[in-house]
Amino acid sequence: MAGEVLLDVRGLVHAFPLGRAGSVRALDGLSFQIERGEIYGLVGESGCGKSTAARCVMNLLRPQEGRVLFRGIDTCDPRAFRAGRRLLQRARQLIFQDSASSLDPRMRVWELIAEPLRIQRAAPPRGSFRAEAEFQMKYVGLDPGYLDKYPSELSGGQRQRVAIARALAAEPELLVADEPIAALDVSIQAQIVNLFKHLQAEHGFSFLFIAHDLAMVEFLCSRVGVMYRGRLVEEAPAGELFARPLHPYTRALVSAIPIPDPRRERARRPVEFRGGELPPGGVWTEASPRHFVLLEGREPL
Amino acid sequence: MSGRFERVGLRPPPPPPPAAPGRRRLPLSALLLAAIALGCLGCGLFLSGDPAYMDLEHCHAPPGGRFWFGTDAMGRDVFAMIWAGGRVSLFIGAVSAAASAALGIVVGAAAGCAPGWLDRLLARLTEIVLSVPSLLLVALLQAALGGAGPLSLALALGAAGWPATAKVVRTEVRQLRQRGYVQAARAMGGGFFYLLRRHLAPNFLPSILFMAVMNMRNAIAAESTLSFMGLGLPPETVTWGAMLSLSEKSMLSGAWWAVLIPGGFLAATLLCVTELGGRLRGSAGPGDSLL
Amino acid sequence: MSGPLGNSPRSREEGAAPPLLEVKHLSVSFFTDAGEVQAVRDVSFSLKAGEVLALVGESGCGKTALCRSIMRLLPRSGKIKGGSILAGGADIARCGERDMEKLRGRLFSMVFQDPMTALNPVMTVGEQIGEAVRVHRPRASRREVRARTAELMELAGIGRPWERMDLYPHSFSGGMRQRAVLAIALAGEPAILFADEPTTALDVTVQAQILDLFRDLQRRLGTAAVFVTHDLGVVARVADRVAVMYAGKIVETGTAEEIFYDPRHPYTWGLLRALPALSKGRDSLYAIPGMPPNLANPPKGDAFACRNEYALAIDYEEEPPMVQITDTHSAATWLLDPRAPKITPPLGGEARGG
Amino acid sequence: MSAGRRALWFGKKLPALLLSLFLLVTAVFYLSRLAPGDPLLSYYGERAERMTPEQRARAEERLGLNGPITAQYIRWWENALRGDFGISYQYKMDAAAVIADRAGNTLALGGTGFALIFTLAPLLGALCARREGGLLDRALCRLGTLASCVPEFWLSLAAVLVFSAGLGWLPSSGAYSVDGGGLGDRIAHLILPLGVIVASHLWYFAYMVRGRILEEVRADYVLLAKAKGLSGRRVLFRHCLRGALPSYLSLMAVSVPHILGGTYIVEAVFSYPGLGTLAYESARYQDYNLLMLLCVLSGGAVMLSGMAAQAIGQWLDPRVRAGEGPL
Repeated sequence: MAGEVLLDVRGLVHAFPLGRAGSVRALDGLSFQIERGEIYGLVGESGCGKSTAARCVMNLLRPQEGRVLFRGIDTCDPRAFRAGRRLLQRARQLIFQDSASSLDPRMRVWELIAEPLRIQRAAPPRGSFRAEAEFQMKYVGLDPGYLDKYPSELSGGQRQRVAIARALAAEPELLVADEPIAALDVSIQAQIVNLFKHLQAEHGFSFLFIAHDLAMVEFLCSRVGVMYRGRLVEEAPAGELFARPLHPYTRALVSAIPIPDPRRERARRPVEFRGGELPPGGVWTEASPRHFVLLEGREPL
Repeated sequence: MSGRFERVGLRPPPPPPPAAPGRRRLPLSALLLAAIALGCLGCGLFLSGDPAYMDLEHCHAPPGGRFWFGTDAMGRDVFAMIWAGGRVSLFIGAVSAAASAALGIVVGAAAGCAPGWLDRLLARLTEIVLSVPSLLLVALLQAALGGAGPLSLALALGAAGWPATAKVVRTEVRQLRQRGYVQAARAMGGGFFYLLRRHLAPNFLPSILFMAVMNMRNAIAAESTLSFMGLGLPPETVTWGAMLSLSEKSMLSGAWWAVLIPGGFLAATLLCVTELGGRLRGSAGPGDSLL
Repeated sequence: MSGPLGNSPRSREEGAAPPLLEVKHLSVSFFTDAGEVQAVRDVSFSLKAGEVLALVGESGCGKTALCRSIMRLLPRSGKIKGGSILAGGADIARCGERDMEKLRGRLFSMVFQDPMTALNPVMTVGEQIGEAVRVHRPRASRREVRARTAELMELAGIGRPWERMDLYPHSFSGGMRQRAVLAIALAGEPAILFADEPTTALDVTVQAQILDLFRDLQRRLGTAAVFVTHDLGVVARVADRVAVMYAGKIVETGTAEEIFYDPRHPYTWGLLRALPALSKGRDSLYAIPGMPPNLANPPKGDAFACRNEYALAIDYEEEPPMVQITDTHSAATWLLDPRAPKITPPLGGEARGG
Repeated sequence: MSAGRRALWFGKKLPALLLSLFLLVTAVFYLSRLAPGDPLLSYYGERAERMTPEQRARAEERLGLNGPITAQYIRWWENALRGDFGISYQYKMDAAAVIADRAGNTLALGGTGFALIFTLAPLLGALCARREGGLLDRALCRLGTLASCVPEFWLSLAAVLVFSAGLGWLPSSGAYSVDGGGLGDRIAHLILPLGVIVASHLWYFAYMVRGRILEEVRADYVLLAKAKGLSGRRVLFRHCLRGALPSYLSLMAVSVPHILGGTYIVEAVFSYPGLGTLAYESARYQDYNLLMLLCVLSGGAVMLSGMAAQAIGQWLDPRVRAGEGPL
């Protein structure tokens, strides 16, 4: 079901200077696409470049090489970006992991939610900013009684819902969620994941869902890309990837997830991955329909 | 009895607790400061003659009927001088606080948002200004600004005070820029001025107010020191510092009131300002000692 | 490492050895300006030699406060309000700080959640491990301490200890730092090891290594352990017995098999059903509605009632007593009361997930 | 940091230091020249007013004050690089010599004061942090605010009023009594001014150290340290105080001018012949050469101590990268 490509990331490369000791390559040729109405999962361990990728997609960081095309607009080219600025700033919204730092402590909930409309000077479709905020709050399951509260008066789960309501207020098409549930409790995580699933199924929102909790990614995402040291080593539909991981790193990652079942978990031995640098010049081959893996050329399938 | 055991299931979660009304009691220090400030500003109403009038027959008269606060070594009425002098001291404090706060915010915010090289240049600049003893720098600046006078002294004090504010603003701005909500606002299309107005300024305002108040305190203290040393203001200008510069003579002849009363007013004002500043900055970080 | 469950030597002479640690009706409160937060409310459990007890629950359920109160590592605002902690035959709940210092590191020690902040950034790793060694061997020479430090580092799986001993924590990876913390915890050969979410801050592959190392050390040294976590997968991997905590109380406790295959408390059902592994193919995860309660004024009756779809009227009046199901399995819910309606647990009994 | 890298680090920092010093010198030079007031007055006294224009021109030329300011500036640099800092107009002798014989007094007063504060502040701060909220802790906070609100000169006056004029225990002025007493006499003269300097600054720095330690005491590693079986006291001194030292050092380095300034005032009140009174006189009577040398010395001292603090701070706390300046 190759739908319309909403986001097309091509060959992102970016390195961060490390004082005297040269620099570390956070992104080393990252490429992937997200189709409209799809939840694309980007997984990998800390330091693999997931968050750097998210910031490049949201134009908070200009990559040294490579391009990010959103609905055909090359967001890394300043001229094209300025031309499509209104669309780009409305259609893409960001949700952070730490809900506490992603909400201005001095603004009330309704001001926070209405901020995108205020920035883009768009007339609030439901009359006033407050009414718009109230609508979005009911939409994400927040009690309107919290309309005039400050972020410090809310719980982690509630703050994250405010952040999601803020993102929705701009009527976006792509939601970039950088580890949105990592800081939440198990029961609250489930509530937020259900909300994402509902937004995608009922309202056709597309997601770039970045996480390291693989079990949740398997449930929520339609397609998953596995990142290692700044690039994709494998990408496939979620079920396929977790059932038949091909790349040794993916296999190690999947096998490391503890299964909540004492008998089967105790009988298992997690697969070790040798780690270290990826040999250069890997071949990005399609092992089975829509299941790509980075082969080191000579390795038979 | 079985009623207690039939299944009733979930109860809707309790509505959000109403926000506890914060007690906004005006602190004592604010009242005292307001009283002193009003006294100084309004002294024109209840003071008849020229506060600096020297009534030579009544030198070192103790506080009593005619002179509520007694007179100093030159027979001047301490009571009148306190209020007239206070006005000048407070004026200098306020103007210098405003000057150093303004300069401090501009340089601090610029250094905070600037690329590496400009940031280091500004850091070098603040380092130089900080490396000269402040009172010496003030004496120099004031001379360069054209002679003694409350305004030139205030501006000189302001010019010597801005590096401290700049340092605080720079660190605050650097931290705030990384905050999630600033990044989010940027991603939504917020420009620099939008970010400054809606997110940066309100969040670093408390520490700025604290720095401004501390600058005011330092300025008042510096003014009184300079006047005491005979620098800063022309001799005939009456300020709390000037009153204290004659205190050596008063002390030798036991006129404690000529020393204690101006000193007391000075210390009280500074204490109130410091206490208010402390309140503005808010309490220390969260958490509890683990020792 | 993962021999089949239950036949490890210790569990056979179950009854003989007296419990290493016995906590009876322990209550701990934090006196903050937001009022008295009753973090631990009348908790009782016991720990036998060589046994791993997992404390499972969401944040704010009191599992960390429980462990820290046993080692008396509470911050200034934390106080033990009531109950007793029997260890080595004595009640250490109210003994002096001087005596506690002697126990810490020798009777029990602790591994913490965030390896990034657990180590002192301005002291070398070797110095910090050496300090733990020197607490128990004050007269040891510098050379003996360094040798013991190297030995502990190797035990914790840190290769080339002599080279790495003089490095600072910031040049260690998360996993390596956690191994260093483990080395520190084992310096005094403690009988009990408290592990407060030791792998939560680590990546999943590193977590697997640390869990296996932990299990291996615990088996080789015979150290009993209290393992705090919110991840049921981790519980399945390391725990002999499990205690599920909610709002400052233990709501269900039993062997790992009993909890996973025959859970009796609605909250345990909720935790298990919320696991993504169980909702494969469904269009939404089961989510326990509502939010954990505010422990500054805990609700009347059973704290879980307002989030429990199986709640009975009595749940909103009285707290359910702890009901014994088998000699190792018990749960605090009115559903176990004969007068309560029979509720079939929403989960299948046999293996799940994976 | 190996010796080689440390040399490299100093090498990298030196040009920045020299640049700052150069900017300082230039600023002070132009500021003092721009200020109104007639330098001749301080050299010739009243006679300067009665001078005819040519006499003034000749006098200015003799003192090197002729020509545009920039020319004088370059001439100043030429002499300075040869070690000749010109003469002091007031004292009619080589500026460097004037400073040299008074430097001893200021070092004795300011130096010891700084040393006392430097050692007592961390101890006091640690003790207060140990019993957070205790009697000593509350006392320090109140005393600290009070002392910082009482200007030094007033404190000096009060000290003289009580200890010298009142009780007559201690001399109230000068660095030694006229009949030239021994060491005991010099110390007697030091006690009051030293007492004032320490009393007015110690609390502020102790309060700063206390605040920094209170941050360390909340760090997670304290829990691990206590879990090892260490006592609260050992954790505080071996871990928390050591953690607070780097920032304390940079605070002290930046405060050298603050304390130096304080010393100047106390010297003035106690008419203690140190660099303090010298600085004020030179500023007031446009004694340019003396003023320049004083500013260069004090500015240089502050920058050097800043660099030293940063080096020690980095040695103590390996995480601090070499690039980070004291700001």
